[in-house]
Amino acid sequence: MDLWSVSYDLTNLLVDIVNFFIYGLGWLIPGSIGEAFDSLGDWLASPGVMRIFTILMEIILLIVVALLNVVTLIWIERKLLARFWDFRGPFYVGPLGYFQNFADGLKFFLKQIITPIKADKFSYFIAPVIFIGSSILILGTIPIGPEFGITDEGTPVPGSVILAFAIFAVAPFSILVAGWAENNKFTLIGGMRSAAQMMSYEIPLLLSVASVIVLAGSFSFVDVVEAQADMWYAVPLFIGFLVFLVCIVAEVERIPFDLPEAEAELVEGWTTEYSGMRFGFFMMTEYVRGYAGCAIAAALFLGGWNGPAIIPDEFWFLIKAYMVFVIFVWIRASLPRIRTDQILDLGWKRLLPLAMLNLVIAVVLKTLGVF
Amino acid sequence: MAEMWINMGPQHPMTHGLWNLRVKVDGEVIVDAMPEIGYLHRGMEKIFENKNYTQIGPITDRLCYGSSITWNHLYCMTVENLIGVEVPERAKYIRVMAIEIQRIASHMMWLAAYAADIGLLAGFVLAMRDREIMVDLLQMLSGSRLTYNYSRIGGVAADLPPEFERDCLRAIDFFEKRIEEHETLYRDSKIFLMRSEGLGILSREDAINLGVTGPTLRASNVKYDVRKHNSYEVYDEMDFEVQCHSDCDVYGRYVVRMNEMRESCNIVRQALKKMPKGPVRVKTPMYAPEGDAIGRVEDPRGEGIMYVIGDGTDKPYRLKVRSPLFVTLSAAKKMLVGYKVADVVSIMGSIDVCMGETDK
Amino acid sequence: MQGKSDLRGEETEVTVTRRVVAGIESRIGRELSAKMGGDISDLKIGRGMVRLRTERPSLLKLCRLLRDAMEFDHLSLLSAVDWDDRFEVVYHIFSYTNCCTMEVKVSVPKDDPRIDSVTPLWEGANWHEREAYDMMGIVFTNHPDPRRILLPQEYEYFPLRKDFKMDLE
Amino acid sequence: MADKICDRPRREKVSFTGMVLKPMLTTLTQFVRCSLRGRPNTILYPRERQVLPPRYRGKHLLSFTKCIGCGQCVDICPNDCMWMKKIVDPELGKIERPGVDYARCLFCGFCVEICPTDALIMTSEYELSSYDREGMAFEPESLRKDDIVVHEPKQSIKVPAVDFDKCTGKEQCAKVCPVQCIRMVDVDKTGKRMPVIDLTICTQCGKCAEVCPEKAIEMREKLVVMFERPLPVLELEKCTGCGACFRACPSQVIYMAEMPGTEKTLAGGKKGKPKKRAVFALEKCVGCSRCANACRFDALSMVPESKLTSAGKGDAGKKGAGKK
Repeated sequence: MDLWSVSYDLTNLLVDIVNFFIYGLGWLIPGSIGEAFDSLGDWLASPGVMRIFTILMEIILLIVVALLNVVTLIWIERKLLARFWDFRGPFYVGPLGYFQNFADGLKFFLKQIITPIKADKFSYFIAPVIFIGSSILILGTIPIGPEFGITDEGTPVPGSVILAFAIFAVAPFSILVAGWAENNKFTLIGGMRSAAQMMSYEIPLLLSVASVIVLAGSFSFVDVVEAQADMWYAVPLFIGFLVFLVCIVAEVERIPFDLPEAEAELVEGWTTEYSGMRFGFFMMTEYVRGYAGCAIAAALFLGGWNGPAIIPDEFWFLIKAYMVFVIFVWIRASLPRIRTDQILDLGWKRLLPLAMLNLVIAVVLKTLGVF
Repeated sequence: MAEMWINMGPQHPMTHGLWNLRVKVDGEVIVDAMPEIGYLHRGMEKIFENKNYTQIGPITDRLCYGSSITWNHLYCMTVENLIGVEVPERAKYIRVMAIEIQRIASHMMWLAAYAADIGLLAGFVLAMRDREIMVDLLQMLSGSRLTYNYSRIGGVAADLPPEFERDCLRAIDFFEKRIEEHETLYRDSKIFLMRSEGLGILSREDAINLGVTGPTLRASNVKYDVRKHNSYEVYDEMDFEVQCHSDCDVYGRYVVRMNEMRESCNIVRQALKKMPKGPVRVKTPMYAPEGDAIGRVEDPRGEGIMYVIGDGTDKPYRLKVRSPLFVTLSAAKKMLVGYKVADVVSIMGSIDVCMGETDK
Repeated sequence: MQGKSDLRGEETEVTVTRRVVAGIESRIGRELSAKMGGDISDLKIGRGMVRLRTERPSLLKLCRLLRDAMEFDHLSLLSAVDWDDRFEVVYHIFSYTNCCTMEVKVSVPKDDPRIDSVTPLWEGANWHEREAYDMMGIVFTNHPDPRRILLPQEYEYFPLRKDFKMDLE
Repeated sequence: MADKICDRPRREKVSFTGMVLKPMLTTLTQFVRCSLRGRPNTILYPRERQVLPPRYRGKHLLSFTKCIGCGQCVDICPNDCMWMKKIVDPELGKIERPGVDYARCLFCGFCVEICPTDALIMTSEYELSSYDREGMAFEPESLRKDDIVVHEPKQSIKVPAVDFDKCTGKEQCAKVCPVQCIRMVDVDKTGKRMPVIDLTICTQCGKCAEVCPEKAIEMREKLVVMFERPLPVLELEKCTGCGACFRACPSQVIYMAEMPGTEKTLAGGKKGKPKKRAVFALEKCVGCSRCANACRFDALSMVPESKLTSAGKGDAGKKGAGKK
């Protein structure tokens, strides 16, 4: 049972239900209008349209599953942080406090949304849309299992790795826009920092990804994962894996690289003036990006869904992604935040050479024919 | 980017209270700084002039919520100097012990606040947790968790509760182990060193001239501690070392405070060991004589002084409070200029800001 | 001591503050009366303190002498007192070298509440003087930043003066 | 900022990753410890409660039977959060008892410390919130608990207390007192010599109580309050003998003694009642200054104990005390 057939069946069911009414109307209404209804129903059921709807349905299913994972990740982070810091974490809402995140989301919905008078209204409104939209779009590109990804009649999306990182790179733009539009010095500094940080960490990140692609010889997640059936890329490309982890932490703005929103100095940085659910979406989007980063790390370096067939492939993938996330939480639980110039230093002077070295290793390995 | 003024405060997580640090930045580099205070001004000195000597006691607790026993004790000591009362020996030891426990709690609170400033949330939570050990001791001793109101003019409110000595020693031993654990989060963390070394340098001459006191002064290479060099109560019978550091930077202040906590543990142990039996309080007259007196103590944040003038009635004619941070904050510009905006939190966090005593 | 926090392990050269000198207070007192002569009065010595009283014109001269020649390097407290007929500014100056406190009292008449600022000598006096102005209305001439510090800039009263009554319900 | 660079050599560089692992190890040990012990540090507040020490200063409890209504707790309160309420109680009659306004209370514990009868204690109850300010003001009835348990009772001494209604001036007590803390003093114009007991000398031996033929002296328990309180001093010239102070006194310190020789001759040639004056058994006094407040003729003034000691003892002391 793969995602394509499930979504095809679902879409088929939906189209049947809709067509039942449309044909009914066509039967009830005589004349040319009724015929128009009939032809509408025929159009809906035609293979081309069905294909598009099926792909949409796939995206919706994939994103729903991914968002459920995101919520679970937030819960895991809260529980783990609590244990790292010797307290309990969410406790009251639901079993072991699992539904605490939903309660918090509900609270965000109830809060007033305030727009600062001097804010640039259009950019203020559009920045979160770009940020959230682009981040959720990443989720659609990552397949969770061999058959649980977006496919076109069983053919996976070509170049999904490139697509995922292209979308990843949209965020600095929206953050800069948000920081500028809020018309506040703190947000402006936060936006600037964020843009500088993300841009400088894109390069080592993409270089380390490039080494994986060199070894796998494909831009598709499915192919990359299939290529790791024998050995995870984290083993030969260990340096690249470390660089990738550090860069992903910086990309998703988590401690110790969360200085764009350093709450102690910049009062949550570029999100300062956003309130209510807009802020809530920002917060959630951070975790969406966190999940995306972990999932990509699992797919590119940790062998994706390859594993003993005790449990389904999808679970192997999720377990690996969660383990990466646990490392993120652990880092967050024990390290302070570093400074802007230091983070740029680190990115340009340490990580970039390491990423280059890693690329060289990958090329050498590929040339020697090991992979 | 052009130069611009940034208001860090009054509502800013860095301030730990209510004050406004205006910094002028050129890009991310600070070129000027101007601290502005007064948001928490409660007119303490005017209130003191309108209450009698007994009633002032609990109000002095509110001078600094972080180390209320110290201020309460300073007030009592000053008034005792004024009316010339000799405190019973046991009360002196109990006071020294309570002050040192309070010093540990206060430094722990500083550690927590500072860790939160630099984004080390583990440090915040764990330091607050271990501060509880000391707060529980003080609660056992005085019956309150924050504003203890334990010193009285002429002694302390009550003798040690039963089994306090055992619990206290146990807690101190436990706490010393915990300090080591805390140190690994800071001393052994490269990122913490990146955030603290070479920042907020206040040279020895500047520190003395600006009137900075306490751990900040000692981290600026001046080995001066009121407890040692201008001893009060029974500190001259205690064996402890004045902690200082020659780095003059944020890291030096961190080292001084951590080592002071260890010294405080030693002092508590010694005080418990040497404590004689006897009464803990003497009856003191309601009316103070004419004249003036000063009391000088080592607050966890610096040198606390009270200057009291009595006019023969039961109310002080004038009670002036010298709060250490009031002066230390005025040195903010010297410490900040030349560093980055991101360092403001680290530098200002390192002087342990408490607005209660600053604004009075 | 074990587990010392300083990893560096180098012996740092730290200046030790105290040079215990017996009878330092009386020596300072003698020296002062020799150098200042009639400018100081009410010289009292005791409890590690030297107390004296001086007049407005000779304040700066005395302070300069204290700081430069006698190593009184820390102005620890500056308080203003409102007496019936006069204001009084009390300086507590401390010496890190010999651990001795100097208490200097200066009277300021009520109709002309001005006094020289000592901020050029001890920068630590800056905020103390601003507070004294804020609370008592004593004007410190040559002060670098003579604004109110705790109260709003446009506030009209000087609340610690005795004629400012507290409204006790 | 060249002048800000410390000339000490910096510590040698340590690699980034090497210095990151140690704090991570610390948090990991914390994680393992917390998970294995299974009991994190937090208290789940509404379900679990902190164990508070017996000294905890929370809500007050007031014993109506022990309280004498002297109002010293109201006097000493630094924040004016207490007041005396006049109550008519079915058992105790007309009484005054203090109430506490917890919206203002500092929880400093002075009221408990000054209470001369241990009638007021502080419990470890701390959930005092209410929906409005009025709900925070606790009337004395809501603080009432007559059988309170005092955790740390104040130190008490047995003092000889004179009952002037019974005393006939036989001077046995003064003779038997081993430390001569009892002096017989002429009470002006009453024709009576009354014993004045100096508590600073008294050793609480109780011989005076044994020897007294009228049983006018009894050993009463007096709690030691460490706050100094003022004592009343009478100016006889201003006293009219109205008895307002006698009625105001919560501690039976004041007795109205008749002064022979001051009878007014009534119209019918009969002698009227003699004038009365107040006499004070100061050893029972708690220093609440209710008498001074009740006196409408400014005859009573409150003088602090320390000043009184230097001037002599009591009103009788003023007029040639110690001559015997």
